[in-house]
Amino acid sequence: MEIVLLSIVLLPLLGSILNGIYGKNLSQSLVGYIASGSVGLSFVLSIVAFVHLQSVPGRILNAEYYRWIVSGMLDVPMGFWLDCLSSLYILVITGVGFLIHIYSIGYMHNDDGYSRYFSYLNLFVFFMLILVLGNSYVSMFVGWEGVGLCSYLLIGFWFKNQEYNNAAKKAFIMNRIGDLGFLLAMVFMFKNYGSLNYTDLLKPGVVTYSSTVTLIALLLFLGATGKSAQIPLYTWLPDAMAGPTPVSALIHAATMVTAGIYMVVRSNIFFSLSETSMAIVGTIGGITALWAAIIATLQFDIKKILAYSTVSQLGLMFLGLGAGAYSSSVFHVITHAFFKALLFLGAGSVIHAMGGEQDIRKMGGLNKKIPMTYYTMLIATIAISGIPPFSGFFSKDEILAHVYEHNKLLWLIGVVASMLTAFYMFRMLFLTFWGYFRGGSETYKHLHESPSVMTVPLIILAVLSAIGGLLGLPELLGAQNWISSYLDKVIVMKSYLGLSHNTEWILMGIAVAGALASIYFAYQLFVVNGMLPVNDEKELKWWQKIIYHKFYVDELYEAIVRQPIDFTGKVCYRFFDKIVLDGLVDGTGNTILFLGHWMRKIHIGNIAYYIMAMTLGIIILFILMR
Amino acid sequence: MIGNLLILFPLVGFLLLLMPSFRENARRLALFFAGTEFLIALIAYALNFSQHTDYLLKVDYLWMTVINAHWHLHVTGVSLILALLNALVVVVVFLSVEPSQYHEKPYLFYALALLMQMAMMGVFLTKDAFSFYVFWELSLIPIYLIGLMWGESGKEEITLKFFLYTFIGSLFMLAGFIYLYHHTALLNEKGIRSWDMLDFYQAGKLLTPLQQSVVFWMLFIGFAVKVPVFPLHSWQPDTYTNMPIQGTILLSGLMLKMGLYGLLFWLVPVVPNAVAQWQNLVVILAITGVLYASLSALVQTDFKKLLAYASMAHVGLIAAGILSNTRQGMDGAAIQMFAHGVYVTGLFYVVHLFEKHTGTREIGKLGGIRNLNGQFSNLFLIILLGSIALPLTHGFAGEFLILTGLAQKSLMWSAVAGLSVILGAVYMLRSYQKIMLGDIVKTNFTFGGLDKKDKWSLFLIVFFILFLGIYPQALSIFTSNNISILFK
Amino acid sequence: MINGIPIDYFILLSTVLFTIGAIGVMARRNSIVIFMCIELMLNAINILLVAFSTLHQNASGQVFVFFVMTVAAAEVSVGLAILTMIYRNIKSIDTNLLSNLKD
Amino acid sequence: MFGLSVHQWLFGILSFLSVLFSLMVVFSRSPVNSVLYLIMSFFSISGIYLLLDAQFLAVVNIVVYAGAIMVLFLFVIMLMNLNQDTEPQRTVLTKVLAGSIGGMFLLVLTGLLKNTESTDKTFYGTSTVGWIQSLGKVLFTEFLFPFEIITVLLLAAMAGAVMMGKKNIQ
Amino acid sequence: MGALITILSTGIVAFLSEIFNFKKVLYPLSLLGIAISFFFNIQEWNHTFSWKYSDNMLLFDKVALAFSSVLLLTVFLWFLMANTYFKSETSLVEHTSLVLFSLIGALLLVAFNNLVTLFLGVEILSIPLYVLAASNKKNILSNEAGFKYLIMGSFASGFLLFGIALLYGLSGSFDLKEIYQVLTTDQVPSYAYAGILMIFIALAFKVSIAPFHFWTPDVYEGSPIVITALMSTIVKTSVFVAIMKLFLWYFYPAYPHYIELVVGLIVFSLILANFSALKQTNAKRLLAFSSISHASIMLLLVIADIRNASTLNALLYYTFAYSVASILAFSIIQIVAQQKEETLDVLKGLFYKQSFLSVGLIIALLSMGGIPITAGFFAKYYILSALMMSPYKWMIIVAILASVLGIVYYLKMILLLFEKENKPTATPLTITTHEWLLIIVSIVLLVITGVYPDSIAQTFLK
Repeated sequence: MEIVLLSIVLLPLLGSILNGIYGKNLSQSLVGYIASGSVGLSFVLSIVAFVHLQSVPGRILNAEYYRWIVSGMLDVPMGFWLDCLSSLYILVITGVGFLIHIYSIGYMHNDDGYSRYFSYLNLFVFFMLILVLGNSYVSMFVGWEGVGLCSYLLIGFWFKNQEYNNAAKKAFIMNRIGDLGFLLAMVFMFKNYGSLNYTDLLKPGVVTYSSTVTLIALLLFLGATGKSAQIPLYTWLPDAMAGPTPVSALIHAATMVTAGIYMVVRSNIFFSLSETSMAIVGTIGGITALWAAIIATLQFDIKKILAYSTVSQLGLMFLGLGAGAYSSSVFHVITHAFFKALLFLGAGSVIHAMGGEQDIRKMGGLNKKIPMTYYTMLIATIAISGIPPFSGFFSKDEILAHVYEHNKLLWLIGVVASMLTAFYMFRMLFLTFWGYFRGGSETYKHLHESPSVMTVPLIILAVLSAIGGLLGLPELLGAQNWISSYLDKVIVMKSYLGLSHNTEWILMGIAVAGALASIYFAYQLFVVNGMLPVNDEKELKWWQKIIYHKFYVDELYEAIVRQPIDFTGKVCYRFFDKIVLDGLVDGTGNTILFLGHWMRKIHIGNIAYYIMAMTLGIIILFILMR
Repeated sequence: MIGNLLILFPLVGFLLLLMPSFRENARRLALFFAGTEFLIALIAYALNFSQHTDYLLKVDYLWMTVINAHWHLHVTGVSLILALLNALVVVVVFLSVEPSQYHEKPYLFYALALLMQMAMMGVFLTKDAFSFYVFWELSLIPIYLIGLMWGESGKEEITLKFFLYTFIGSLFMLAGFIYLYHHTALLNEKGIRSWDMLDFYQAGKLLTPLQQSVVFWMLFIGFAVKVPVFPLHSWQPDTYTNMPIQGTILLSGLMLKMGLYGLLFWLVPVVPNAVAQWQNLVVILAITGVLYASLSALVQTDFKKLLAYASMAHVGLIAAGILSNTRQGMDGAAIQMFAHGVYVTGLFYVVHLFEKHTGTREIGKLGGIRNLNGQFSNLFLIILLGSIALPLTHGFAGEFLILTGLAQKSLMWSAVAGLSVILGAVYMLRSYQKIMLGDIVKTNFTFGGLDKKDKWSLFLIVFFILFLGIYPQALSIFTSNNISILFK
Repeated sequence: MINGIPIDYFILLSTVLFTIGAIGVMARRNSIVIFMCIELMLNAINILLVAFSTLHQNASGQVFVFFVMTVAAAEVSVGLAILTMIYRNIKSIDTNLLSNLKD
Repeated sequence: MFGLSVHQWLFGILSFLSVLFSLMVVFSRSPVNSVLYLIMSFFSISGIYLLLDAQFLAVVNIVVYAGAIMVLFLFVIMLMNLNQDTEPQRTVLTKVLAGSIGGMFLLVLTGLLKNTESTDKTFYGTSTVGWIQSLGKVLFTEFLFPFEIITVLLLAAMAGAVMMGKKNIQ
Repeated sequence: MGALITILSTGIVAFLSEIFNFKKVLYPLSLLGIAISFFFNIQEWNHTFSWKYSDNMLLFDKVALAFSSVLLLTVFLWFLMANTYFKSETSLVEHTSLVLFSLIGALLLVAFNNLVTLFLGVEILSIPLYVLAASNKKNILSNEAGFKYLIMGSFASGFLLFGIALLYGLSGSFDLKEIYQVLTTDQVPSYAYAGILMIFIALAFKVSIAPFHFWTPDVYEGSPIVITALMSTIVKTSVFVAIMKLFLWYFYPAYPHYIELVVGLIVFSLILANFSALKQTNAKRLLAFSSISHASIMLLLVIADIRNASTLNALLYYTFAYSVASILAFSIIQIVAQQKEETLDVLKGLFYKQSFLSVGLIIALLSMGGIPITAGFFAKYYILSALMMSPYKWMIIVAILASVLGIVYYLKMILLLFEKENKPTATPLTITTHEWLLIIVSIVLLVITGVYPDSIAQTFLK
């Protein structure tokens, strides 16, 4: 089995290296085959591994290959850890990844950096697999930083545009801030528990409550906020839409951004031990969910809307984590991977059809022209809005139920965020596909459905979005919640839903009713009234302006972080280095030279004075002699 | 045996290159010597795997009877690693030389570089304080002359400052060593003094706290200037910028390792109590230096100078790791020394290529090179990522261990030092973006394919960065054993 | 005490003469006079030597005076030779003119 | 007279004279006068030698110093035609400086040499050590080596004088 | 003693060569004489432990033999250096004999055991040098140098004599052993200490310790460069042996009375010399200040207060390293200056014209600066090591700072070598065989003894 796990991870790397080095000389189709094939093969092997895992006692498979970092007590192996959590994740990563690779063949067709693109994308899959499969926190960190790197590379894929490069850099640096948190968490973990390996840490009784648990949990969570775009480190994600759309689908929707959830679930013991950290995780998640949803309502870039939606959904997942609903959050990760990947791919299809246009103000009435895209996206939109029986409903409902049990206020926030989600998603859908076409006639002529290499993945994902909820049908409906029981082994302190069935029904009802109401509201506004996002921001009311400008967070960060740092740099270099230190050093030198000049001048050449000086010296010596 | 070879081989090269008859083929001869030296270093590395070859790795003769100084070399542990680095970097340095450089007496550059290699080999390999000092000081002369002869304008003052700084430091170090040397008489009944490293370790522990403090500061100043540790760094950026690029590589890739090596083996184990006493101060100084240099790097416009500050930030972290006097900190520092040597060589090599192809290294004047040469930009990116300690590159293991080590003493230290992780990414990516990315700037430079030698040098560096990132044990099995002795 | 004269007096006399010689060296510009003053200083010491010699009833002090005299003679001959040469070159032996070597 | 012995009287007078003439050496404006005063001073010093029973030295002092060296001085002065009545003098400041430094020097030195504590050692009567026999004995036994080696000094002086005096001929 | 006699005979023979017309063989003869003396030294070293001569006037023990060998070596190198100078010099005979006579004085100073021999040694050493300093007869600067040296030297001799007289007054003898005996007794009158101090002042004058150094820069600058080289080497070596002998051994009972003054003098001297040297423009003047600084550093051995073989070893090593480096530096400057004024500018761009010379100069200067692997380093090491044991440990800081300042002006000279010259001088530099030999031998000596100091530093065993 070790070989299988290794192959799962290394196949994408192999594809990446092949494409990276020889890609320029290979034909485009071969490049595409290599890239997709390697991930596809990985997917098949993942299924094999998944199946095999079911027969392993304890459902944990630890494959160690070699000792990686060794120092004193610290002994980090390079190895993989297949358990219930990671087995689910690798399926999602390789599965969804495979579909997106296929899609990309069509989407990136004839791009200059075709092979480079696939090389990066494969590299991403490789790092993502390391992230989830690593058998220690350090290995997880490898993947963690690696996916950050790939995200950087892919966001800045079209590197001629410095805007894109800025976005890429921003993503990387914000991730790095989070990574530092992760790094410090590991460092403290080692200091307190003497190991970073899952084999040691996940043994029951090793991690016990101490004052640093909260600190470790919060630092881990800092890492998660970076990777999963939570307040305060979320601003990179909307900017990250600069990359090719399949990238947004894979990295910034389906997989990488959910690494934070993976990490929290993996470290659930730390979080469960600390009430404070749980509260903070939940609160941050809730606020992010609402915050991003509000911003999304006034965006007009189709990908930005989806990006804020992703932030909001991730917030929802953290809200669930904060309530201890680990398995529910993972459930939502999976369903979200389906429908959000679908949404992005659909959006990509739209953009593809529009010839690169992303502004929904210039779209409209596209359902006739690109029906396949429309229908698949409709399914995804319904799924994300939480309408039963589509997948999103079940996962979201489970989270909200847990939150309700913990904190009514956060629940309210979650519900409002869900309603807003339904609103802005349908706003997007209506504005894009319904109504009449608002773009130029040239574009209109050009409109066409995407090739089948792009639509087939859409269809597959649409099916998954629709039926994905089956993985975790709630007990309320008489089914056994498969995913929750499957993940039981991973979670140390389980939280069972203690709500009565009535309450659950009511909550479910509220959520569905809210979503439907929002959809209706959106319908009224954008279909019936035919309202359009304004072109001129002067027409906005003041509160709309604030939302439109994303609460001025970017500007705030610029003013309170970047500029002070640059200023400090200038003080260090221009003032301290150049003036103070150099001044001290040069000043010493100049003083000595000055004294030297003066002392030199006492050799005036006249013998009488020389002898006087000598005699004076002798006199002084005589006086001083004892 | 091997140690002697490692030291004498460059010396022979140095002497041969000074002969008029070899001057025509200086480059080939120098490369031959550097290459063979690298092979010898590799052989030494291979020999370390066996227990039975120790006699080949160890040399111990009485050198100066009058002060009982020994010629005591042992090619093992950290010494081995640094010897390997030394051999590697000099090969790359020689490869990097362009025919247009060193137009006045190119043979002399090779000769001086070989002399410097020899001196640094001595510093890294010797276990005898006296010869350590001799080699330490000796290494200063060639690099000083290189800077003096081929530096950029203003070289006179800058090289003078550099020389004086390090010279003052090393004199203090010498004083500290002599002090310890006199106290080794207490170790045996006959009162025989010794310069041996292990004797120093014992003698240091016999000193009173005050004496230890004095020795500590004397040695610390000596090493800290070389590293350099804030605030003794003001020679460094100018010197790095002013040197010809090969000199910069020798300085940053190798010479400052001498300071770190000194801290690691000639300071912390010698006066551990004084280290404990002053640890707060010196570690905070080192960490301040990390932040300070990172921040200063942010505002640089000259890429070489930026790298100078970046290098200072990185070595500040290594110094902090060593001074933390923890197992992880020291292990990490040992690995990171090699890593830093490799990637800093790569980075300065890249600067060299900028100058070679475009004639400038001002960040503002460069741009869009990625459009012109994708392979080069990928190699540059990997080296750059190595420098910001991305996992699976060589920089990570060391930096991670250093932070772990720092955390053993104070969580705050590692947290603050960790900020460099972010700042490093900021200034590196910023400059990468400005230089390599974006559209082609409208200046009339071209950046065609790399020369074969440049390409292979960069490949070599990238190979080390990746290989040692994936398998750092290749170094740490040796360093770790070496350092574990200090904790017994 | 030599025949009722305390040895201190000889020392004092010697010191006074020595000092006068030294003052002469410092205060005069004429090189020849400076030489003379140096001779005076040497003679002052000779007094001291002879006095001690008599006090200790030891002849070596007086023998030493011979050597001092010889040395003085040698110095004078060399010195005057140099002075003559200087005079040949600049037609003067004023020490103020002999101060070209300076910083 | 005044309770002082002949020796003491003579010492006082001779000391006074030697100091006086020495001062004249320094203060006289003409170098020729200085030479003459110096010779006078040497005579008084020779007197002191006689007082100390160092007859041989007293004679040698006159013969060598006053007779030979001083004549050399005179020759040179005449050669250089320096027998003007006045010659350029140092500035008053320099003189004052020289005088005060000399005064301080004297003060400090006398202070140091004051309590010689050698009063326990006394000598009365006629000393024979200064006689030519005893001097010769010491000179040719104990001081034979210096006596021989001093020839080198004289040789050197001679060579030096020759070199200085020689004309530059190739 | 054999050396002394040989040199004496050589000197006299040299003096007679003009009369008997064998001037042609004078130069080889002198070299031969020095070589034979060296040979005698080795002979005597192997045979006996110490020979006393002439009723304790001289003591040719191992110390004297070792240091006289250094002196002989220095003068031998000096003769190699002076070959060019001799060719253009008319009074070759006088020069040769004066140098040899001066060497006799130096030999007396390393072997004296009596204040008489000390005095005679100092004078025999100095008087020929007075003449030699003035030997460039047409040059008023040279005349002035000789004159200044003479006046100030005689002035200092006055103090030496005064001191000797006072010590004689104390003990009734010039024999150092007896003086030592008297000094060990309780009631030593204060004038004895004054006498000791005066002797110290006179000797400090000879080795030019500030504030008795004023003659040094002027005389060094004015004299012909070969003479400067001679002055800066043999005088320092021989007088330092005298200082060591007197102030660490024979006058040791009075040690507490003068040691603090010595400390003060050293500090003052180091500061003055090094500071003044920084902005010099004349090479000889710069080396003059450098020599002052070196003398002060050597004087540190006195305050280190270690009265055993290691001090002697240290001094031997230091004088050797310093002498060889000095001769090397001076000879290179002589070649480069080509009989013109020795401003530092002549060194400009030398490296690109004549790299061999500049390598020699660099090694000489680095040795003076105390950089390994040159001999100068070990010399400095010895001093620091000795200080470490002394009660004046804080002087280490002073010594270090002085070293640093010292290296500044040596480096400034080195800097000049690499400075690009605007207008290359037309005349190419010619190096004679003698100079080649001298430079190579000196470099080899400096490096070999630097790498393998045992060769010298083990001369005196316990």
